[in-house]
Amino acid sequence: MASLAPTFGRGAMTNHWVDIKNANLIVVMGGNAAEAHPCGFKWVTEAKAHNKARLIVVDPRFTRSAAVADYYAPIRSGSDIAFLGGMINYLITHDKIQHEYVKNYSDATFLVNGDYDFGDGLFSGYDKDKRSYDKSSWSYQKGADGYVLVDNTLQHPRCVFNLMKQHYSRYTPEMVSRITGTPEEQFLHICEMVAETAAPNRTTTFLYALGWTQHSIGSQNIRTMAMVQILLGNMGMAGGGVNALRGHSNIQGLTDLGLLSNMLPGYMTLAGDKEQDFTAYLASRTLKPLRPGQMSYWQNYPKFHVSLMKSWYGDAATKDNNWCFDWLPKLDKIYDVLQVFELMHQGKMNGYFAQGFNPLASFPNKAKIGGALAKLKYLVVIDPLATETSEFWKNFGEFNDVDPNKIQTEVFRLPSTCFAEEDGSLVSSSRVLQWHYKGADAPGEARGDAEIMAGLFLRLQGMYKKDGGTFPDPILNLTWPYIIPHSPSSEELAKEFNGKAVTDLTDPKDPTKVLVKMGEQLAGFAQLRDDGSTSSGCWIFSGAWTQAGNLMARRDNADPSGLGNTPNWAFAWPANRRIIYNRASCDAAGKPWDPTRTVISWSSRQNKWVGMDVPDMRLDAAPDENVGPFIMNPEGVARLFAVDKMAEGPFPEHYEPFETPIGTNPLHPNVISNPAARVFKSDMEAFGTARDFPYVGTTYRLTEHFHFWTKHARINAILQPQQFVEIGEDLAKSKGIKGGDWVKVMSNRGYIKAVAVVTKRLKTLTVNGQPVYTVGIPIHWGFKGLTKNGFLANTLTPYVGDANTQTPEFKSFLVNIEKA
Amino acid sequence: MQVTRRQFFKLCGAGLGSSSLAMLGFSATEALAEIRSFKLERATETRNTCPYCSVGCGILMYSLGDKAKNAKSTIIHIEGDPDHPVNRGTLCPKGAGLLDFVHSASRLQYPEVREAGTDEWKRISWDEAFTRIATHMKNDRDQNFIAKNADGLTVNRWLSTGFLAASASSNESGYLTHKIVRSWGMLAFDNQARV
Amino acid sequence: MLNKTRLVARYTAGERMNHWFVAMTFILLALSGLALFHPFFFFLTNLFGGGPWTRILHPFIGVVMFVSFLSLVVKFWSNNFITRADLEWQKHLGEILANTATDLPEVGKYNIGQKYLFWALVVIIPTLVLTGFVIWRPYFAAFFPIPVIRVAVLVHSVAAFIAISAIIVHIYAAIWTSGSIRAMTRGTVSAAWAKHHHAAWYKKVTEENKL
Amino acid sequence: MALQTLDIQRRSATTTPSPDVRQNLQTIEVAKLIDVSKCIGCKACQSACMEWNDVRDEIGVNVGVYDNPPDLTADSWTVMRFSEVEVEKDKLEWLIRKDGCMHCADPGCLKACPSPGAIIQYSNGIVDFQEEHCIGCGYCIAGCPFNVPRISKKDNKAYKCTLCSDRVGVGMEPACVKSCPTGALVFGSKEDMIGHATGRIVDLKERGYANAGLYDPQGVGGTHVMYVLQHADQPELYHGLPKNPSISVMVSLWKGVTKPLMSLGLGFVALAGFFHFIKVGPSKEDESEHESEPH
Repeated sequence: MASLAPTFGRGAMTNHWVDIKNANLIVVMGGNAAEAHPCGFKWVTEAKAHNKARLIVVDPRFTRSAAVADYYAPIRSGSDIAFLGGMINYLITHDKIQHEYVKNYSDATFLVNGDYDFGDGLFSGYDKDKRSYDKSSWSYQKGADGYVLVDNTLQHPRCVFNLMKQHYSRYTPEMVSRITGTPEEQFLHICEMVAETAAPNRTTTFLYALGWTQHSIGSQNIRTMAMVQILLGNMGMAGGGVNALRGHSNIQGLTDLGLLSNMLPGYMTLAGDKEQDFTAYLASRTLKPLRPGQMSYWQNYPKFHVSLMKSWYGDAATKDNNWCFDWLPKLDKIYDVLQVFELMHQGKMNGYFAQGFNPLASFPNKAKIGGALAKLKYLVVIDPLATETSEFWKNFGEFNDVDPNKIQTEVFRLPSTCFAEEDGSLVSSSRVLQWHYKGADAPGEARGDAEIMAGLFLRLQGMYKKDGGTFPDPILNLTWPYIIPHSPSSEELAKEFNGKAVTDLTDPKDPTKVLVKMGEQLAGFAQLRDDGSTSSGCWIFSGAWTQAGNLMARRDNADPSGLGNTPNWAFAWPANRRIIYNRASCDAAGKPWDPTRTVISWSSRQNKWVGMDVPDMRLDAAPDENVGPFIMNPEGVARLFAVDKMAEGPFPEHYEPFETPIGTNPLHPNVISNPAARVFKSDMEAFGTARDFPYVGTTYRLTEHFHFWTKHARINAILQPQQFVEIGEDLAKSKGIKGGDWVKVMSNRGYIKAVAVVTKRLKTLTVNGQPVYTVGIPIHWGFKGLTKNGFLANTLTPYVGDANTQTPEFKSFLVNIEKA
Repeated sequence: MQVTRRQFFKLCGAGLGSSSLAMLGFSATEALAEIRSFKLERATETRNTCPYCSVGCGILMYSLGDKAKNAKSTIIHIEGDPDHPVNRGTLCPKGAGLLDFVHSASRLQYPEVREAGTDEWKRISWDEAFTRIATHMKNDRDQNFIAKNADGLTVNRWLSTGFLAASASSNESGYLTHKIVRSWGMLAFDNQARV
Repeated sequence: MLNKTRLVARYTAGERMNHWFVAMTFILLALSGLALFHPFFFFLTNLFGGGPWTRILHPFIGVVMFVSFLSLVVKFWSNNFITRADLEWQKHLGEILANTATDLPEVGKYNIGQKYLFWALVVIIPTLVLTGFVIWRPYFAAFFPIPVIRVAVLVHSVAAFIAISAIIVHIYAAIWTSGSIRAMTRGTVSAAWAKHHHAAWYKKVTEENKL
Repeated sequence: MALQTLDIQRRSATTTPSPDVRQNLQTIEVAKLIDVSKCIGCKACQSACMEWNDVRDEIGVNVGVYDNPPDLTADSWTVMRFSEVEVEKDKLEWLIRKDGCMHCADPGCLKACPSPGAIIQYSNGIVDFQEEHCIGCGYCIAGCPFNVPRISKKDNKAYKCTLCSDRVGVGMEPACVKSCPTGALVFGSKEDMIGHATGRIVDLKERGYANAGLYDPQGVGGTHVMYVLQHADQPELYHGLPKNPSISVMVSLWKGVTKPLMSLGLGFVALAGFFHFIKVGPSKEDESEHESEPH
């Protein structure tokens, strides 16, 4: 979600599943919602049936989503920025933008640093050796008062709007068609349909998923679309927004809780090596407003951070020891999975834990992953199922051709419970925390993940207590207030991340008045303090378990507004808001752009914001105060110009996949692929070229399966029993392949064999004057489970990641195919 | 054999008699049309959330037994929760097949270890598993923990062991995992959000 | 009166056993077939151990009957060619049925009615077997398209109707014609019977005996 | 109003009427409406069907298409049929039809079935197989105009969709309908379903499907499973959905006229013999013939 935060301030789906029904136009691009999220896609069909909405699907394949679309256009995998950049150009040149919205709620009027430049595929400040940018020129011009300079007339040549206009003027319909392979008239038809929703009372919503993220330019794919949504004035609107359809059931929750190399809960970040000074650490994250009067909510960072440290280290965290700041590890670089497996492959790691995760199947270049695991001293797999990773050392013939005797890794496999056997909450893509209950005991000796973690922790802690060892302080002092120490309950943990008053909280205006008594649950993150008097393990989840009880377990599905908001169903972060940035659903004067879809509005009678949703705005911020709707951004508005938030440039630019079928970039042949993408030297050598591997390979999911789990479930194994690849009729004909034949698909990293599905749904595209064929590779098979044994599809995929998220490029690489 | 008129009558009579007998005596029991009995009648209903994708569909799990002390629950059926505002009772092919995940033959039952260089799993106790894993960890951490970097700055990190967290586990498990993993000083820490 | 008890051999023991084997299997087939044909007869499935057993047994019995029927056909083939005299005899059918016929043409081993029965069965029984295979589950039906199966069931039932009707006539004729049944039970008929009903045949066998 | 009533309307191989006093205005016919234009082919219905009915087909192979299992079986009572067609040139459509029992008002299977009570039609329109009465003859397969029933290899009994009669019987919707994520499956009174379909057809026509329409074939008296088709004029596009299905003439002849006529015919032949005997007595050789017997 490292693309939405740089634009809007928060990295999450802005609206929610049911809200999709309010849209006028739905664009499914960079995803296949019908296939991957059928029950969420229901709200697309509802919008069509009850709101006369139109559905557009743009995808390299005619997908299950396309099967029910009003309009489908093909696109070459990995060329979405060209398509969407062309759309930005269309909207600007045809004057199909929501002017009031853009002027008031985006940085279009902001003036950009005079040194910022773009030419021949590179932005200013590029360092070729480091493959990264010095981003100092990617900034705004500031006045003497410290605020950014703006030009409300949009005439200034250095204002964001004009720079953007200039940047995308190169993305003409001809150029778009040349790069994407989408026929020009189809591209223009889609632009026309999208442009209609620039009207204040019309909305488009975009549904996307891994089809955009799994590219070396994944984050920028999404940002381009986010920019389109700003120009159309669709953010904050019911039926609008940017709907990032997350994959796993709690991937949103684990991201919110910061289970990532460089993160802390609630989107706080770990310090780097150089951030030795706690005050400076806080100051750099306590963002001051860039325009007068803006909320810039990260101004509260110290409150969130200190409360977190009180949660973790309790009494040991004091003002004097900077709330245990030194106990947190410092980053010299990001240890994302590609980096970690690179180190592991180099033999620089000894141990690894895979908790409910199947890295052998999930990360690119299976051969490298397997080789890396074989260099570990110990591997611990915690899972309800027998995964491929847990048996990476075992020989499964062609599917996993290894010699167990040569693999010296000690592998532990710990059985965990599944959903049905535990209580707890999951965060849906809509940011809703939903509580669930245990229905039966786990089989055999399986234990819950929390119990397993507690068991491991206590055993290690015991060893440090007994024998001492290196830097035991954080281990010995970690708060452990759980009634049954070896088995913390979900209730206790949920209360802990919500937060409580460590001491009596008194009203700052009247110290005699106690707002929250010591030990009581907090009502929300607004009560957090930076003086150690509150604790909260994840500030954005604060409000989930208050004195009133477990709000995540609420089951009132009443929908008073008819817009599907159900405010009393479970609990949505932040602060139970269902549509974030909803202040932007009103004009500058606080009146809804579309009164028939009023989310909130300014009530001059009550002098506050009122509506069906929790206003994403200070309640008493009158419209004439000009408080921007994007409260997390210090600008108060959404960023068309991402300043220094993105690795490869403030405006998205089309770069080719690292394995490109056309071998050039029509926009700038000197800079073909993402100059800042995460790629290691040894992996660079493993890239193939179009000469040997002429076809575009793309991996994806099928609706019958969920990753590598459901092949263990009999019903799903029946529904899609055997590995296959999809090819178009032209390619099949030229290779003499018929449906049902066995084929071999090869990349520079390995091969798989599968049954061929020959289809009309994969059309040959003309890209840069040459035909481009796509080979579709569903991922769900492996050598464990009930489905017929198959190859892990990541045998083929390249080891290269997005520059911001390090998400691997699973969607676009080069392969060859032959009859097996 | 010659059949006279009288004999003929007898023969016919016997034929009729035997067939009527069959109709009366040997006739198959004419069971009434009966539909399959409704299998959830007294099953216990538990509310849960589908563990697959992030639509977060509400599900109803039905288990055998009424949670009385001597009854052992087993999930016998799972279907969509009609009260849930997002899925409104519907489920996708994965959710509708959840029962077969719960009861998958691949479910792990007890801790196991595969010793270095061998070709088989060996069952071990939880206690042995925790001790052996914690010993590995402590050895690695004690040896490779970096308290200060080359420039002498305090960094307190442990890089030689990594952790991948499960993004299908609950917030509570996830939160505890994060709390524990950071207390160890780990940075090689990730979840499915990246892929 | 000795004359009256003088006997003429009509069927060998082998022929008789073969005939009764076919007869028994036919009865079983008729009963089980009817059971599956009309609900009125469904009770007959009880004779075979219920519906599924009836369904299982019927086609196997059919195959057995077909094989033994073939052997009978071989044995009786040459005596069943229709002759000019048979056609002449046929003209008197009304009188024959009314028991008033006199001065009939001499009949060989079989009269034309018996020959009709023979040829009818020669056509119908293979038809039943062929169509039976088409509808035989679970072994063969799956190899045929459904429209073919539909034709087969119809033809099978019509053919069975003809066959059963013909056999009823056959049985009745045997009962009606006094002295006939012993031909198949004992293998012999009275000389008088033979002379009356099958004069040509009688002459032939008596001449052979004289030699 | 007894939507869920499982009173028997018709019973296979049964010549007398079923209990009939409740067959009046109180009974509502039910119907499942399958809106092909909303179907994404996700197979949730297949999954839910297997799960609810406790049937699991073999784990098969891929035969070069998305359809899996590739055909209906005794364990797969519903399957998705995927068809890639171009009705208009260069406008690809992926038509996905949920196949399974249509629950005909005039069921060919029931007509063909020789075993009393093995096939039941309830007054709400559901046609249900009662496997304990099934003898495994497969006549239902010959009788069905839609090629739906399948004989199990395990027990030689015929199986097909029950429209979840066990759920409908307690007032619930069928499992497939409940699961359908996009609402392509809807269940209710047949009247309501026709009304719902009418609205869908208006929407489809407005989206350019001039020939959108309802598939409720009258050749089988209408069905209790109906389709909304984008191209109702060409049902064959949907993996060979028959255009004007009806019970085959062969089956009608077989189970129609021949059944009573031939039964009567056999009775007639037997009776004719009987009365012939009564009238003329046995045919005997003359005494004279004995006497003239040469010695």
